[in-house]
Order: sequence, then structure tokens, then C-alpha cells
Amino acid sequence: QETFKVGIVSFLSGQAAESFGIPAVNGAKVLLDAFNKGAAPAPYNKVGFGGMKLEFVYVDEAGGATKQVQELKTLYDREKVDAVLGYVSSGDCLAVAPAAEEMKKFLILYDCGTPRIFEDNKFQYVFRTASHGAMDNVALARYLKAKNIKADSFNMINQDYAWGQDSKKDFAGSMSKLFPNAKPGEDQLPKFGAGQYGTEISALMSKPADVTHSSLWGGDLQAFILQAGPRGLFKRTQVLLSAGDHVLPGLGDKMPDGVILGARGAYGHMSPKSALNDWWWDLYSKAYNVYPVQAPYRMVQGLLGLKLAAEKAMAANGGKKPTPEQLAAAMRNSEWDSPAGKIRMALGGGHQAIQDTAIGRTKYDAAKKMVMIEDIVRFPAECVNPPANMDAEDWIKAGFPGAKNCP
Amino acid sequence: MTLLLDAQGLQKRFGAVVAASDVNIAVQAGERVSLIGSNGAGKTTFVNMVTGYLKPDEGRITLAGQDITPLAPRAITHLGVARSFQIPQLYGALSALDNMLVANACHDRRLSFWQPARRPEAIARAELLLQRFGLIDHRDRRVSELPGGVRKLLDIAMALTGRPKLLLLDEPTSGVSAEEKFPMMATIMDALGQEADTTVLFVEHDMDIVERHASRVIAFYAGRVIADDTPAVALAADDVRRYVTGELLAE
Amino acid sequence: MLKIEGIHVAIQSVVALRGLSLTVADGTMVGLIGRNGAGKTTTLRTVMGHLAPSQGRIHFAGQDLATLPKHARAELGIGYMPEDRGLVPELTVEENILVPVWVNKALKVDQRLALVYRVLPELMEMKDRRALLLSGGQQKLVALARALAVGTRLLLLDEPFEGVAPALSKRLGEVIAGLKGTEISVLIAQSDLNHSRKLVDAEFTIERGANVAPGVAAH
Amino acid sequence: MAATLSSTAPVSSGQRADTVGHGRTILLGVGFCAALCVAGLFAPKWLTFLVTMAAANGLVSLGIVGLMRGGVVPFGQGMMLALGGYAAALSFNHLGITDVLLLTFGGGTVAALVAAPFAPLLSRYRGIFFAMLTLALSMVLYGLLMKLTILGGSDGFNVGRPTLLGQKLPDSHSGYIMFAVAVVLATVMALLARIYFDSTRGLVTLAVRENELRVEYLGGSVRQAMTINFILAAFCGGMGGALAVLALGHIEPNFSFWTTSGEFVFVAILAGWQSVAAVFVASTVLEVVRSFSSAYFPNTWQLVLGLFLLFVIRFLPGGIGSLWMKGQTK
Amino acid sequence: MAELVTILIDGLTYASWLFIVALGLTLVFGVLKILNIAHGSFYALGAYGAATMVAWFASMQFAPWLSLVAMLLAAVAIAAIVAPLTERGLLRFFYGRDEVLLVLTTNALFLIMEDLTKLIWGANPYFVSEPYALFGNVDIGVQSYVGYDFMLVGLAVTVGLAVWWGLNRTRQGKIVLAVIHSPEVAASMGVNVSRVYMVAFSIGIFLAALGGAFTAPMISVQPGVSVGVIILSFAVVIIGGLGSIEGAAIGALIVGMARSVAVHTAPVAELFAIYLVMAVVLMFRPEGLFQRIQARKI
Ligand SMILES: Nc1ncnc2c1ncn2[C@@H]1O[C@H](COP(=O)(O)OP(=O)(O)OP(=O)(O)O)[C@@H](O)[C@H]1O
Ligand SMILES: Nc1ncnc2c1ncn2[C@@H]1O[C@H](COP(=O)(O)OP(=O)(O)OP(=O)(O)O)[C@@H](O)[C@H]1O
Ligand SMILES: CC(C)C[C@H](N)C(=O)O
Ligand SMILES: [Mg+2]
Ligand SMILES: [Mg+2]
Repeated sequence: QETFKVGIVSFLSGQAAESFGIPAVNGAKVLLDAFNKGAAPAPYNKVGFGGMKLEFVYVDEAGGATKQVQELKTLYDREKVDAVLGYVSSGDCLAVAPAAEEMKKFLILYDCGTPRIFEDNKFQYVFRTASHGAMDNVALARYLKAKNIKADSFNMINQDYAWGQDSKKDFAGSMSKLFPNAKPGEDQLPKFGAGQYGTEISALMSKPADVTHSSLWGGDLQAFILQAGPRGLFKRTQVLLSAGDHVLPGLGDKMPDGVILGARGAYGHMSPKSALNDWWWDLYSKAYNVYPVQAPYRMVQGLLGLKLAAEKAMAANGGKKPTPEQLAAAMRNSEWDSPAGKIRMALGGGHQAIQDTAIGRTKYDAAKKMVMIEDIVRFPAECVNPPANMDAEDWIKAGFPGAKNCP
Repeated sequence: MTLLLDAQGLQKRFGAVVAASDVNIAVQAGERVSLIGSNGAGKTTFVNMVTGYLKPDEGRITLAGQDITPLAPRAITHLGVARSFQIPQLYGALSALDNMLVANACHDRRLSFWQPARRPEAIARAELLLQRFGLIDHRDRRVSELPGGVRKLLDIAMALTGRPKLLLLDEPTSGVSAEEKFPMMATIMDALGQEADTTVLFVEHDMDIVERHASRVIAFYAGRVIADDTPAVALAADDVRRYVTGELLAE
Repeated sequence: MLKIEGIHVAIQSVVALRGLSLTVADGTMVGLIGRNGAGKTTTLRTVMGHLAPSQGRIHFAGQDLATLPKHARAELGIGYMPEDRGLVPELTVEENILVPVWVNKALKVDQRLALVYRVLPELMEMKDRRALLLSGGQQKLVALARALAVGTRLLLLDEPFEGVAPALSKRLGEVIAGLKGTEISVLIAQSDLNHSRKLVDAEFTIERGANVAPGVAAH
Repeated sequence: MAATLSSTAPVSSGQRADTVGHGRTILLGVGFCAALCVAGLFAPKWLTFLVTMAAANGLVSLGIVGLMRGGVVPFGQGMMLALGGYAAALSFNHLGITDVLLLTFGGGTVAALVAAPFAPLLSRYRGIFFAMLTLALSMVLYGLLMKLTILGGSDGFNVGRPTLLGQKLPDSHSGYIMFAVAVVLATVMALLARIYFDSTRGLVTLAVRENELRVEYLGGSVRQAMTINFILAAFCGGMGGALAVLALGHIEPNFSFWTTSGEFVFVAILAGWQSVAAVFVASTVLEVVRSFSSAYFPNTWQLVLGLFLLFVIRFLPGGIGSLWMKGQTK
Repeated sequence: MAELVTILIDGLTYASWLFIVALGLTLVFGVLKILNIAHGSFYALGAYGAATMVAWFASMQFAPWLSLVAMLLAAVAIAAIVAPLTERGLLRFFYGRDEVLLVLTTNALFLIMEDLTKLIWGANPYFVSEPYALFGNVDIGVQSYVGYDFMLVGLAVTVGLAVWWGLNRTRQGKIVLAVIHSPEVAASMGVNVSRVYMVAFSIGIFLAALGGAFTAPMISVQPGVSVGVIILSFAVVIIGGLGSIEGAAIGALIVGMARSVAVHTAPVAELFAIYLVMAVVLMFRPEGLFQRIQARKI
């Protein structure tokens, strides 16, 4: 019997392992099991991929983009995987996408955020099954507007690589449209993995601002919160975290209340009510004793999309294992339901997904010993993602044309 | 006779230690001068200043009329000054032959990127000197494994490859066994004899060797020159007998 | 006191000693004579435990040294003066002399210092100079003093006269001669017999790592 | 891959086999290179790619070996990799130069030119300070590359497929052709390195490592030797960088990051300083170990790699080269 | 003016933990001639150890200030158990090898310890932030500082003085100098060289672990904390001069200040400010600010 082999690439070591790589891989593991048993709810209830047994190969994403390009070639050529699904870091995505394209092999980017990938390139074989980072920053600015939060001035602190740079650009752009009078202040760009932010926090405090935006994530974000909390930063400024949900289970009561944050989609405590979501939530939390945050959500939505595309391709080719071309054709412009709502491959010529998202405010629940999220505002995909054939930056600059029914 | 080396009014201090105090030494071409003195008298310091390793605090050193005080060791070497060392300075991990080949190569100032270092004519030249110093049996041994005396000889042989005008030997025989000292000194002097008119200054503690090989003796004490004369006269001087040879009791 | 029986020692792959034997009787002065490379230094380093013999044994005061760690020799009262002096450049002359005394609980600082200065009064005036400033010969003197400070029973002196000016070498000779008749035994490694002929009670000649003519010295 | 097994003849006592003939060396190198190119035709793609990268990285390490022979080890050779890589990548994208040979030599030349003004300065440094100063310089370059958005900023950028002598590389064989180019270039550089190492200058470099003072006292210039070696190492590093970029299709500031440099040093030490062939063998070995351990021990590959390193350092102190070069060090 | 004060304070607090770690690095190098890349791993171990200890103390309902003791104990435990194990079990087989080879050896150790820590403590982060609040806050102008940071400065000064005094003013220190200069001669003089090595290594590792333990409250303790520390402490000891305590202090201050000035005035330069300073210092002082005395060669 044939097997369909997927390379799963995510951080298994280093500072991004704990909050991203490992939960994501954990998500893949429970799902693999469910798929192979045919235990997922319809329409995902076929065994494996259309009857083919599914097999995963896990690879560590740590070590830099160059290493990833090498590893990717090895996955396709030596491990003979039929598809690769991976990459948290935008830097890695930018590097591997052209390599897969050059090799004419099927690749799904499941997590990374930089909008540039499908804006600067045309790909045949590469897809991203989740929204890019523009969504998160536009949504934050819209949330401020919706909740009427004072934002006459704003500081920013972001990591110094594609994700951080693009996030700050998109946020500043959205602010200048939605809050034309808001003055930008500090613009800190510490390097990825810095760990110690005392000096940056001083700099932020030297220039008091109404709101402070950050797209920090992983260990960096945790360290920043631990250091900034006791110094009272959260009391002096409204902190906005574009991707902050994943640190909540770990930080617990160390997370200050009232921080506005997103999850890069309607994930975790902001996920919508649905049968699929309930199934997934249970599956994951039973296995790992913690609820799924953004990384496993994005993993599951990528795998679900891949499964449907593979099965669609098999239906078209008479039940054989699909070639990369057939897979790509099936995936392009497709749509599917995920625990976080509908995923639509709407941008980048049908290669880049858009999805709904939500933003909320933290509130520690002492009884549950858990950080909950309140004041949630949901944003339909069109409100926070550019339309097809438009780059995120231009769309923001143009004042979000096409966004309708926005809260 | 022509004046080859002329050191005038050399002063050198190391903190509180006076290593040279108004040292004036003139050496004629072709002389064989022995530097003697108690330990710490400043003999090595003098050699170091002449060869540019140390700069005197004051004073001037000329070589054949040219001021060499400000020059670095390499420049002075190119002017025809070579030296050996109290503690042999060799290339420990290389064979004796390779040590000689390096000496050869450095002496040709134009080093080549492609000409093999181990080409027959270079090897032949190196072997000739090894032969002359009785080192040919050690040709292929790693020099860090060679016994002390052999290393001393090799050190001197390397100094000679450049056919120097002025050769300074810092204690060439110390650490060499008694039976070998004299033959060794003879070997060195013979080897020198075959190079035309090399002037030699050698630091020495063994007065028998001084008497046999020096045409002139300069004695140091506490950074000063306390005697400068023929061996017979210098070794008989009271200060020398008191401070250097120890024949008179120090006060 | 010290008894070396047929030791074989190789340094890396070079065999330096082949079956060397030698005895230093209590209170005597023994010369180990040989040309350069004969293996004198190797012998002393083996006694000090820095090289391990592949065959043979070394006994000191009835004890087999093979089982002892390197640093235990000083404690037994062996003072060693290495060929290259081995002073600590940052420390003063006096501190250098005291290093072995400090680590040896049986020795008293005052006593040992007094002894050393009595035997080598010229050290007094340089006692506060850093060792790095000394000339080669001066360093020999200090190294001898350091060996004396700890060597209550046996001194191992490696080429004590090498590179030493005649005046000083006379002094050294006197100092060593002055140890005669005390309970201290001495083993002097020498390539140059001139200095030590008169000193020693017995002489062992070594050539290519083996004994040549073990014998009693001629006075 | 390249070059000679032994031309510095063993210094075994009494033997006279130590005059050098370049002929045999060159023959051996060319033969080996041809064999490898043929073998590449039958090798799986991942293996040819792995060897291509090993050859490119090996070039960088070859430069380090050249410096190591003079007693210094740079911990910032990633800087040369980056210089060569960026030079090639930028020429490709902005100047339209696409020929792989041209780009590779261009990369080497740019790295050498940038290194040249620093070389006399660096020639004064030894030991860990040389290592750290080169590291500092490479990190400054890293910082600049991260910040200069015209150079792609922190994420670098991608490069298309190069051409060879005016010919486009066909889809099906581009990997093999890059492999063959890398192998040939590595062989040429290895042979040149062998000739240089055996030259009078090469011997003086060895002498510098043993005793600088004596070199100066013999009339040789230590600083000149170090300066030249540094520039040559930069050239090798630049070539390696250009090749790596063309094979990978991607470049980023990480090329100049200190951990990247560390790997080149590791390869150089793994190889030892005696044999040039060993450099490429070591480079391949490291690639293989890393690639397999990260595939088969995704959670403990660092542990595996670390144990491998320890094993090599402990049991092959003279490097892989010492397995067949029983030379100068006994 | 206020900005200047902020810059100085930030630089100083950053320098303090860095100094503690770098001091250990410089000590180990000074005595054992090993530039220890795995130093960062011991820092991480200290942080993990503190996480475990503090949590245990908390579960025993001990008074909050005792968590400081817990952190200290963690560092001591690592110095007492892991350091001798590493030194006896691994490093001693490499003594006397080339400096650079030793760097690689410790690099291998670093890789191994990275995965080992993960196997022991898992990938989840640990938070030890309780002690961070122990010393309250200090308000200076617009800034609010955490008293703990100032406590760290005090700790750094204390530790620095203690080590300096131990090495320069005690017999033990002079004996260590003898070992540094020549282990063989020192052993001949009766010094137990392997013990000196082990103790010096343990103290060095203690300092790394101490640094890790006392920064643990400010960071999230998780895989990857070791990497950043290594290169920073390298920069410190290189700027200061290898093996020099005074050098480590000045080096830490320079690095701390360079970073602080960059972050406050030109955030773009933060990434390379430290290396730029390091390169400039080395250009003028090729062996760092404080150089070790060399024995006379000729
Ligand atoms: N580089 C130096 N630093 C400090 N002091 C020095 C230095 N070189 C020499 N001295 C001091 O200068 C004095 C003269 O030393 P020098 O080496 O010239 O003596 P020497 O006559 O060669 O003695 P020896 O016969 O013992 O070799 C000594 O007291 C020595 O300590
Ligand atoms: N580090 C070493 N590696 C290899 N061989 C060595 C080493 N040290 C000494 N040897 C060899 O051991 C033999 C004995 O050397 P040793 O130093 O004991 O001689 P020695 O009698 O003390 O000579 P000297 O009078 O020159 O000091 C010599 O042949 C020498 O080549
Ligand atoms: C928040 C993160 C998921 C962002 C992502 N790691 C990126 O680099 O694009
Ligand atoms: Mg002298
Ligand atoms: Mg000897």
C-alpha cells in the first residue's frame, strides 16, 4: 500500500521551540494519528490521504535559513517526501520558497508571517495556508478604533528580521490611516533572541506613549513581559501584542491584565464555536494537558487543507498518488473549514490564504488559574487582509479599499 | 682595520634595574670578541640592543658607519648581522633540515609562491652546513626532540646561513657537555673561518674557551663595562677577578 | 635513600631511558653525568613523576614512588631544581621560594626562609624583585633556593651550573658542598664535570639512556 | 574534490624522498577530480548537492588551513563567505552577470580586495586575539548586512540559476553541472594551495607558526607572511561564498555570523594543516554527519554532532589528514 | 541629563550580570587555558537549577527572601556536581592542547549540553519571577527601576572583589599563579595541580551558574538562553584582556555602556556596537586592556 510522506519542519530546539515548534509538532502528531485511523470528522474522515497511509518526517528548523535550504533539498531528494509543510520563521520561508519552486516540489508554509513571500514572487508549487502578518497589525489598529482607545502617540518594539520589520511597518501604516494624529515615538528593533530588554524598556519609558506595539514572540516575548511588568510599563502604556496568545498558558498570572493581543487568527481562547473546533480542542488538550495556541492551530489548518487538496487531486487522477503539479492545482484557490473558521486561498494567485481573526484583552481568571481573553472583537477576513492582486503595504497606504462591514 | 660596530653611550634600564650604563664598545672587522660578566651584568641586553630587539634608552649604535639604532631586527639582519640565542630559538615541530631550509629561504629576500622549498639545490646547501656542524645525523629529526647541545649547534648553524658580517653568539657553549664544548667551539670557529672575515662577538662563561678563542675580552658588571682588553690583561684585572671569575673574594 | 632500578622511559615514541639504575645513599652527593641528550633530565623528571617508566622501579626511603601522585614527592622532602628554572614571573623572589613551603604542612615559613637566606645571603637584596626581571643566572640561584626550601631529604639538581658565570658557579658549588655532612642527599645532573668533580661522592655515567660505568667517584 | 595525498614527503629518518615534483601531485589531483565527476553522474541528487556545498565550504576552510599553517585561526571567516556571496549575488541580480565561473572569481576577488586593507592590521595579532578580532569584524559586517535594506536586510534575498560559459543550465542537470564546477574549482584551488604550501614562502609560513622571533632574526618578514595568507584566505573564502550562494540560491547576513565561521574552523581543524585533500574530505564528512543526524535524530542532533566532534578531537588530534600524512609531526 | 542617567544605569545593570558570567570565563581561561564556549551552557544550567530550586522552596512555603538562598544553592550545586564531572570526566583529557582545539572541544560540550538540558527540563519555559519583586521599585525621573537590578550590581561588585582578593592577596592565589605558569614545576613543588584545576574550574562554573541563577527571575528559562550569553561574555573578556579580573570588570562596563548608548541614541547600531567597540579596543590594545605578564623569551 502506498504512503504519502510529509516533511514537517518546525523549531525543535532554541528559543522558538517551546511556544511554537513543539506545540505545532505536537499538533501534527495527534492529527497524524487521527487521520490514519480515519477518526477526524467529515469531510476529513477518509483514512490517511484518500486511503494512502500518512507518514511524517520531523526536522528541526533551528540553525538558520541556509541550513533550511539544504535540509529541504535533503527532504525531497533523500527522504523522498511528497510534500513539506513547515517553517515558523519568516526568514526561513523567504529562503526555502524559491528552493522548492526551483525543484518543482510541493511546499506549504504553515506559519511564517512576512507578506513579502507571495508579493515579491510568483510561485507554482509553494502555498501559505494562513494569513500573513499584515492582518494582525491592521486588526490591532482597528481594535483600538473599535474600542475607542486613546492613541495619540505610539511606541514600537519589534524583532530585527522580516517579521518584526514588516509588522512595525504595517502597524505604523495602519495607525497613520486610522489615527492620523497619532505620533510615532520610540522604534526599537532588538535582535532576535536578545533575551535581556532592560535597556529597551528604559528607552520605551523615556518617551511615554499611549500605546506600545510589539510583534515579539516566543521566549523573547516572555522575557520582555517578565522584565517590563515589574518596571510598570504595562501601567503606563497600553501594550498591544500582535501575536501574543501563545505565551499565556506559560506565563499564567505573570501576564498583566488588560493587554490587547491577537493570536494571528481566531485561535485558542478566541477560536469560534464549531463542531470541528470542539473536536480539535479536545483532541489536543486531552493529549497534552494544555489548550492549543496559535502554532498547533496553524499546523492543523495547513494539514487539513493539504488533505483535501490531495484527495481532490486523487479524485481527478483516478486515485493515484498526486504529483506536485496535481497537488498544486488542487490547492490553488481552494477553500476549506478549519477549527479557526474558513480558510480561503485568495491572494498571491491562489497561493496565499486569508482568514478571519480576533483581538481581545487579557484577564487572569484566578479560579481557573488561566489567562482568559475578554472584550473580543472579531474581524472578517476582508477587513484585515488585502484583496487579491494588491500588496499589503499598498492596500494599507490606500486606506484599506474593499474592506467592508468592519467592526 | 675598519671599524665595523660602534656602540656609543648606551643606556638601558628595566624599572630599577640598570642593564646598560654608558656602554661604549667599538669592534673592528675581523675581531673575535668575548663578552664575559656575572649573571645579570647586561651581556644579553647588549646583544639585544645591537640586533634591534631592544632599543637603548640613550646612545647610538652604528654598523659600518650606518646608524642602526632605530632599525628592527629584520632590517639589521639584512645589513649582515646574525645572532644565536642563549635559549635556542628554533622551529620545534620542523625537522633540522627544514629549519635550515627556512633559514635559507628567509635569507633570499624574494620568497616564491611556487618554487618548492625542498628543491635539490636548497637541500644540498642546507646539508652542507649541517655536515659542517656535525648535525647531519639529526637531519630528519623533529628539533623539539633534539638534545640541548644539538639544538645549540643548530641555532648557530642557522645564524650562519646568511653569511653574516657580524655574528653575535649568546653563550654558545652553555649546557654543552664538557667533552663537547671545545670541539664544538672549534667547529664553530672553523665554520666561520670558511666564511670570509666574519666578525664574532660571543658571550661566554667558560674562561678556558675565552682564552683560547677570543682576541679581545670585554667584561660587564652591573650594566657597566669593567674591562676591555686582550684576554690576558682583561682576565687579570681585579674587578674581573672579583666579580666575574670569582678568583678574588667580593667585598 | 633514592634507588632507581632498571627504568625504561619513552617520551612520546622516543625511548629516552633504557634500563637505567642508580642509587643515592643517605647523606651522600651523587653525580649523574652524561652528554647532551643522554637522558639526565628525563631521569630526574621520571623521579618527579612527570614521566612514567614502562619498566623498572623507583624507591625513595623505602617507598615505591610509582603509586604516588606527582605532588606527593615534595611532601616527602624532595627538592627539585628544573633545568629551565621554572620560576613564576609574576611572583617575587621570596614568594617563588615559598610556593613549595606554603603547600607543605610540615614546613614552617620562617624556618625555611631563614635557612635559605643563611645559605644564600645574596638573595636577601633581591627578595622583593619579581622573578621576571632576573637574568638567567640569578634565576638559577632562586631555583636552587626554592629546592632547598622544600628538600629536607633529597635535592635533585638539573644542571645547576649551566650558564652561570664562574664567580656565581663557585658560590653555587660552595653552597652544595656545604650540604655535605647534613642529612640531605643530593643528585646532580651534569654534562660538564668541571664544576662537580670535587663535590660528589659517587658518579653515575649515563649514555643513550643507560648506565655506562656505575662506580665510586675518585676524589 | 581534490588533490594530493602526499607531496610533502615524510621526514622519516635517512630517507631522501623529499624533493618535490609537482607533476605527480597534479596528476593525482586531476585524476581524482575526473573520477569524482564521473561518479557524480550516478550519484543521487542529494549527494551531489551535499558534495557541492562541501566543496564550497571546503574552499573557505582551505583558506583557514592556510592561516593555520602560520599559527593563527580566524573565527570570522564567515565574513569572507558573506563578501564573496553578496558580491556574486548582487552582481547576478543587479549587474546581470550570470556566469558561474565569473561570479566565483569575482566573489573571491571582492573578498580579497575588502580583506586587503585589514590584512596588515590583522597581521599583528596572534592566538585567540586574532580569532576574536576577525570575529568582531565579521560581526560588524553581519550588523551592517542586517541593517542595509538595499542588500536585502536581515533576511537576505534569493538568486536565480547561473549560466556556464554562456550556456543556460538545463533543469534536469543544473545540479550536476554545479557539482562538477564546484569539484573542478576545488581541485584547482587545492592544487594551487599544495604548490603554495610547498614553496619557500609556504615553508616560512610554517616557521612563523613555530617561532616568529627567529623568522625576523633570519630576515624573513612575519607580518608580510601573515598579510599575504590573510588575503589568500579571503580569496578562497570569497570563492566559497559565491559558489555556495549559486548552489543554494539564497543569501543572508547569517553567512557572516560567528557560528557560521565556527563551522569552517571546525572543518579546518578536523582536516589538520598538513593535507589539502583532507580539507574537502572533512568538509564532506561534516555535511554528512550533520545532514543525517538532523534527519534521524531531530531532537538530539546537537548531541550527536557534539559527540562526533569530541570523538574526532580526542582520537585524531592531527586531523583527518594525519591519517595519511605521517609528515612533519611525529 | 535624565537621558544620561538612564543610559548610565542601564549600562551598569546590564554590565553587572554580564560581569559575573565573564569573570568565570576569564578565570577558567586564566588557569586552565581553556576558552570555554560551554560557559553559556553552565549559565543556562544555573538558570534551570534556580528555576527548580526556587519552585521547590516555594512549595515548602519558605519565606520569599529565601528564594535568594535557593538561587545561590542552585549555583553551588552546579559548581559542586556538574563542574567536577565535566572537568574530571572530559576536559582533563584535553589539557595542554592547542587553544583553538580547546575552543572546539568546549563547543562540542556546548552542543551536547544543549540537548541534555532539554532532555532533563523539557522545552517548556520556567518562570522564576518571584525574587524579582523582592527589592521593590526605585523611581528615578520618568523611569521606574526594579530594585533587584541594583542588588545585582551589588552582587557583581562583591563577587568581583572577592575573586580579585583571593587571587592577588592570598597564598592560594599565588599558588594558582604558579600552576598557571607551569603545571609541571608547580607539581614538583608539591602543588596538587589537578585539584587546583578542578577548584578553579568549579569556581568559574559557579560564577556562570550564579549569573544564570540570578538572571533567571528576569527571563523565561528555556532552551536557547545559553547562546546569546557566550558571545557577549567573550567580547567582555577579550576587551578586558584574557585572564584579567580588572579587565573583565572594565570590559563588562564597556559592553554594557556601548549597548545602552546604542539602544538609547541609535537603535540601529545596537547589533554591532559591541563588536565595533571590541574591534576598536583590539586595534589599539592587541591583547585587550589588561595584558598578562609574559616571561622573558631571550
Ligand atoms: N626584558 C626585560 N625586562 C626586564 N628586565 C630585564 C629584561 N631584560 C633584561 N633585564 C634585566 O637586565 C639585567 C641584565 O640582563 P641580561 O640578560 O642582559 O644579563 P646577562 O648578562 O645576559 O646575564 P646571564 O649571564 O645570566 O645571561 C638583569 O638584571 C635582567 O633582570
Ligand atoms: N619532548 C620530547 N619529545 C621527544 N623526545 C624527547 C623530548 N625531550 C627529550 N627527548 C629525548 O630524550 C632523550 C634524553 O633527553 P634529556 O633531556 O633527558 O637529555 P639530557 O641528558 O638532560 O640532555 P641535556 O644535557 O641536553 O639537558 C634525548 O634523546 C631527547 O631527544
Ligand atoms: C509570530 C510568529 C509566528 C511570526 C513568525 N515566526 C514569523 O517569523 O513570521
Ligand atoms: Mg644572558
Ligand atoms: Mg637536560
